[in-house]
Amino acid sequence: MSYRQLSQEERQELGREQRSYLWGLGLSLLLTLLPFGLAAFTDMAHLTLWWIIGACALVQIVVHLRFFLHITLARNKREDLQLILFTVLILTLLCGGTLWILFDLYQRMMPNMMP
Amino acid sequence: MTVTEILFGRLGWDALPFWHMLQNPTFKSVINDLIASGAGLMVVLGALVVVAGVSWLGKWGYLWREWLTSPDHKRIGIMFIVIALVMLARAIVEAVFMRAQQAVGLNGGFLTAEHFGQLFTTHGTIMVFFMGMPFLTGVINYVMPLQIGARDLSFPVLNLVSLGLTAAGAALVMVSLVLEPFSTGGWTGYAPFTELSYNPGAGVDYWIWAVSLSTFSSTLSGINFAVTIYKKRAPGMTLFRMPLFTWTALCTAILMIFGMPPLTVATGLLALDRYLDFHMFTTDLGGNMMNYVNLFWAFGHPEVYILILPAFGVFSEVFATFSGKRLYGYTVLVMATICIAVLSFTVWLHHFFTMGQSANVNAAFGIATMLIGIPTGVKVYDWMLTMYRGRVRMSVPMIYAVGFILLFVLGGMSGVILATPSVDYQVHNSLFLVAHFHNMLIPGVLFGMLAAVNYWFPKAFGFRLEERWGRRAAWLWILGFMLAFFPLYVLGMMGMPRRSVSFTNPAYLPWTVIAGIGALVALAALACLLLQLWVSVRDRDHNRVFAGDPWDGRSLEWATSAPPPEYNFPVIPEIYGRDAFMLEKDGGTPFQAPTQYQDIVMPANSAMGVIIGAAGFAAAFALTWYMWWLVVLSAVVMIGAAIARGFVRTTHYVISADEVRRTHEYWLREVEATTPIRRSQEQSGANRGRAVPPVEGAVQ
Amino acid sequence: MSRTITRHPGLNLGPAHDDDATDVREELVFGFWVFMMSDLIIFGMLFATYVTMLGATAGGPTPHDVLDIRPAFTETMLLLASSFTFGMASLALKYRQGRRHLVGWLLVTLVLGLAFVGHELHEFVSMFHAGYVPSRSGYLSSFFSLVPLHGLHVTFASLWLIAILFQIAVYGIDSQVKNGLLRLAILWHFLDIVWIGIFSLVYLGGAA
Amino acid sequence: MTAVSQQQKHFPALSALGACLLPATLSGCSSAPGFLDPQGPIARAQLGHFWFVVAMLAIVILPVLVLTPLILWRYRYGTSRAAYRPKWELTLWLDILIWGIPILIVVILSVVLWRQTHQLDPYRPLHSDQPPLEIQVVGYDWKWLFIYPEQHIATLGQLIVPVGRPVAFDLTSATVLQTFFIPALGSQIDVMNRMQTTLHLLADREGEFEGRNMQYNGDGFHEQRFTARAVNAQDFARFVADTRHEGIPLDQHNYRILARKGSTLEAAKALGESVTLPDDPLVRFSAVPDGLFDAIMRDAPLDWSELSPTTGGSATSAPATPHDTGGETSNPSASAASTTITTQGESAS
Ligand code: HEA
Ligand code: HEA
Ligand code: CUA
Ligand SMILES: [Cu+2]
Repeated sequence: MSYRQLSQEERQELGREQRSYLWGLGLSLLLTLLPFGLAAFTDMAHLTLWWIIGACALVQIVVHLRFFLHITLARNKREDLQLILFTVLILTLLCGGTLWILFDLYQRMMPNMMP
Repeated sequence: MTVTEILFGRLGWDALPFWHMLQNPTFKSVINDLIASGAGLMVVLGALVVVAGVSWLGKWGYLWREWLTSPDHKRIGIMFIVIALVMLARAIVEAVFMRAQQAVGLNGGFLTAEHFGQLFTTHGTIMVFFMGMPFLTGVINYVMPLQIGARDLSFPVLNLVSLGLTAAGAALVMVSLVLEPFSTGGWTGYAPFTELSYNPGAGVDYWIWAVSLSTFSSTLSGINFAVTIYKKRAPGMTLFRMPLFTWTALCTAILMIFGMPPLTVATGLLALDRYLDFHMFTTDLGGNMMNYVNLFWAFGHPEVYILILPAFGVFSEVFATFSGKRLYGYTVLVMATICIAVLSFTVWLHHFFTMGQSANVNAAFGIATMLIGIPTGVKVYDWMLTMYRGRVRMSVPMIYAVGFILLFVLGGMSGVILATPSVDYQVHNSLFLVAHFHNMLIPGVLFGMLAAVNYWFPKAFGFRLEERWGRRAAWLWILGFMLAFFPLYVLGMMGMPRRSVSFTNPAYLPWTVIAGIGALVALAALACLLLQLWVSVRDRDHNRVFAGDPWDGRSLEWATSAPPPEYNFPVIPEIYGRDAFMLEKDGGTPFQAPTQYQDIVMPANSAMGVIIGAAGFAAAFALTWYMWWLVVLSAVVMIGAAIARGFVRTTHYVISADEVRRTHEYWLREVEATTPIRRSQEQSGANRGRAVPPVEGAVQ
Repeated sequence: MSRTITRHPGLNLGPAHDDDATDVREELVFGFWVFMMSDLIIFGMLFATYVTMLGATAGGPTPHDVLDIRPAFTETMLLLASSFTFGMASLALKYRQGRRHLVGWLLVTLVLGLAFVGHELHEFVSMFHAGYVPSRSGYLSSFFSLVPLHGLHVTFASLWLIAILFQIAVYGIDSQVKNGLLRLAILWHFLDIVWIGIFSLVYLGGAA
Repeated sequence: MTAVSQQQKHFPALSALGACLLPATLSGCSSAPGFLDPQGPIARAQLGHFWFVVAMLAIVILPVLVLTPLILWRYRYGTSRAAYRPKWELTLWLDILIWGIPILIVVILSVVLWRQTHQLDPYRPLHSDQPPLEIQVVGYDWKWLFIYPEQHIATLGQLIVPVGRPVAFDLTSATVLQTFFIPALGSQIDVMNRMQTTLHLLADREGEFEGRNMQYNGDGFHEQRFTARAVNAQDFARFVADTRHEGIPLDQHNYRILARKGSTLEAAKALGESVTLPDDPLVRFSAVPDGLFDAIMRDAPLDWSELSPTTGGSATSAPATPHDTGGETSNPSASAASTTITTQGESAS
């Protein structure tokens, strides 16, 4: 592959895709800096802080999926979105179940393991 | 550290199976060591015979080119099944030993507790990881691409790697017969019993690495199958036109992809505990053994459905074909399969109801478990309705299928009983549980695989299996199973625990004796199977079915020659509906020559499977015995091979259109020359693999 | 030429690139994505395990003692930047901006990745010096089974990147190199996502 | 009268039915009552639930067992009497039926399951007008230690409980995972090192029942049995008094012997006990230090300096001392159905 002159259309598309990556970078930075700043420099109540951290993390994951991995809702016959949703379902079942089971067990037989 | 210690790690003379007998010759130790040495000797002799045989025949080149490095999914499938059969032979012998021990186990018996522990552990581990998994992987490998009209799997070389990893794991288990001991922790390997402080020997490490190799293999196979089914279907083959076996293969693949990781985590963390002094599951310093149990079953339960779903698929094909009728409720069956697959991730706690969690948790998981009974029941009734208003031919696969239905519902019933926490508190860890799962595994998985072999054997090898010995084997199987395992329900209700080498309650004795007899009957069934195989090979010319359609089949795999050419289909077929081949036959257009032949690009041979398999085996063996240099060496080989693979550019070769045409036209001529037969002649020499058109056939 | 049809996760090269290889590429990348999802379950189970082990300090150091969010923040920035530079490399590949461009971005990515690994290693070493070793407690065991596994992934990804750079040196940017890069990109971005989990749940959540 | 009847009233009729269905089995277990011959309300309710599930499932299983052979015969190849519909693949009302009936049954089973699971939760104390007897159970490789904290005694090999009085077990393991189980009385429960599980049982008949570990834990697993003896209140009081006088002290020296790997019998011999019944060894300990159970749970190896060497002194509060009187020798709470089971079991022996 050698350098190739881009058509007008291609150049536009390149610009669009570059902007998309930049958006991803910017949003990710924002979503990292916000919880980090709150955690490092403020004395926020733990519970609120955890909610914020969790929410930012979730949003940032979606940002990465959207801008870096190009997973979109576009309906052009793609199995990967289904696959992700299915994975999320299984992850929720397995992790949620694990947490439920183990913390229930802790409560009943080894309270000192509750963090 | 001496040089031997560096070279051989902790492997010493005491690993030889007869060492204890020499050190401490008591009556029991002599008997047990003789048995163990006999087994070890069999392994060594077996390996020698194979090596000598191949050398004698001068077939090393053939073996290497046509089998070990062949990326052909059909060859790989057959090799998987061969591994499964070899391992099955060992696991059966172990089962018979266990039953023999318990038949005389009142206050003693002939086996030591240690030996018995190794027996149930290897038996369970082999049956699940090295018999069940390779068998179903092999069958899916062989059949699924044919059913969807594909030339091969999506990743043929990865397929070879899967095969290599499974072979490596199987070899590791076999080597543990020569260099002892194996784990005694059961196939579940519960910590903290398997932690270093309670089990310092090499046994648990053998188990960890053998299981890990198998896990990696299955994960990769699962990915391969799923992608193939998603991306390689013939044009027109929509998801809801796929044969049911392919559907079950897809669900199995998904279960493999998502079900194996928890096991990787469980065994991986256990290994970290044992090798690097972690405290994940230890009893001290904050380790939490309950999480091992949790992780193991988060894999373990999906695993049992990995095992059963392909069998369901096989039975679906068998019921439809041998009833001469469409599958009743195709869509519903598909939905039920998907339901089962998803639900199987919601029930794993039912394996440890007695751990002490609160009633809410137990009840929730108990109810989730019972829910699985609904789609399973629907499948059972759909199979019955498939026979209803059909014309049922009781051929061998059908005998297995009927035996399956009748016995499986009983196992399902005991499953639902176990799913009831308040009752499970009484029968957990008893022989009732052992009866339950053999009741699922033998009539379900094993009968399914046997039916599959009888059903697709002619496709793979070009001749039918002999029918009479097959029937005998099938009936003996059903009888032997009932004799061997129904008594265990009673014993379990009487409180007899599983994994118990002997017992003191004389009331158990009659039942254990009956169960022992049952195991012997099963052994006789095995003998019949071997005879069937022998007679079939002997009379193979009499039973050739080159035309490829001996059972009046419905799906695409019957539309090609038996055995199929390596590219499966000269031209990728166009699909217009469900039961694709039957549609063609209905329309009177099977066996068409295409207007134009094209060059076919096929994957080239690759040694990756052999290399990764060998290095994987070496790494696992070295880890087990602490030979660190070999661990490093094999890791380097594996990484190096992977990198080197990236530099290979000749990954394909081309079969010319001419050659394809020649082969295909020859087959078409042969088909033309074959007299079509009615189903009444199915078992006679007249069956050369061509069926009379359905309309005529229906008239009987 | 209109917008590329997306056939698989990650960047799609689109019809401007050779060849009959598109179907193969779609399969390869999709397969790799499935593999990532399987890997994700491994990480998921380790995350869940980590949470259940928060209380298992056995009288030893607590999460609060162990975790320092400042080095973790640096690592986060390194990884995020590398994700972006890999994205630039992918675009260079897609729009055929020439070998120099592509290799340049890839090298930057590699350096960032290696810096991440180095930084993390340094952090572990200082933890070891402070006596925070996995054998100290169940909690530390679970930490050291989760975080270094991610680091190990990054190490392997870097190795793979080096291998691809050598392939480019030998074969130029041929079809197989492209296939490799598309998959590696997915791995790289995926590891970034896992790191978001680690940074948020382990570091930020634990230090709070 | 013990008011546990709440738990026994479930499905007595089904229990009776079961007893008739399985005479062979029952005769088989005459030598020691088990699940099929329950001796307490928990096990009885569990057996009742068992037969209830079997009966409900029979509704969907029997049709399979009966109709499959019929279909096979009626639609066998070569027959011309029955219809042949090779393209028939769906009938709506049939589908409603094969989904509907199993759903209905699962709903019924689920409701009962939910109730029973809560009712029979092993952590749930039993209602009774007598205070429960507390027993602490420790699992070793391959034996069980039973500590009676209020009485400051302990036994190895035999568990002696007063009949008709609820027993509250606290359980732990000094080694790997095990399961504590007395089938005739009810639920098995896991015991784990550093953790404490709880179990409530009650024996409403006098007798000897087998008890054991159900979870494989090594070479001596099959020997990890004990005898559970339900005795009347006088006998129990006598047992406590005798043990206080005649038992050997559970001190550091004896504890170390006890905790070694080995069966009960081996431990008994090593402790210098003369064992009369090798099948049924019993070691009695007096002077069990307070807090021994907690110490076992807390730290391994045991820190004996923390344990006060009490000699049976009543450091504990008064109401917890053993009830020497007021025990019942009869079987006030046995229901009609369970009597049937016993008679069958006994007549067969
Ligand atoms: C697929 C799984 C599978 C299968 C088929 C079997 C088959 C058998 N099993 Fe096994 N078993 C397990 C899985 C399986 N088992 C597991 C998971 C455990 C638990 C281990 C643990 O506790 O950890 C266990 C444990 C177990 C125990 C220990 C019980 C205990 O804990 O006390 C016993 C005891 O007797 C036993 C017996 C048998 C017997 C007699 C058979 C017989 O049915 C075997 C006879 C089989 C044959 C004779 C095979 C016939 C031949 C063929 C099918 C091949 C021919 C094909 C061609 C030529 C094409 N099994
Ligand atoms: C192929 C293997 C296989 C299959 C298919 C199943 C299927 C089922 N299993 Fe089984 N099971 C095992 C293999 C299998 N199992 C193994 C190996 C173990 C033990 C591992 C070990 O400990 O070593 C085990 C253990 C096991 C336990 C743990 C018990 C314990 O440890 O104490 C439980 C408890 O709930 C259970 C339940 C079930 C249920 C409810 C089903 C259901 O899927 C069954 C569904 C089928 C039916 C119900 C019958 C047909 C349905 C109808 C005719 C319709 C009507 C039905 C209803 C209305 C309910 N199984
Ligand atoms: Cu198990 Cu606590
Ligand atoms: Cu299960």
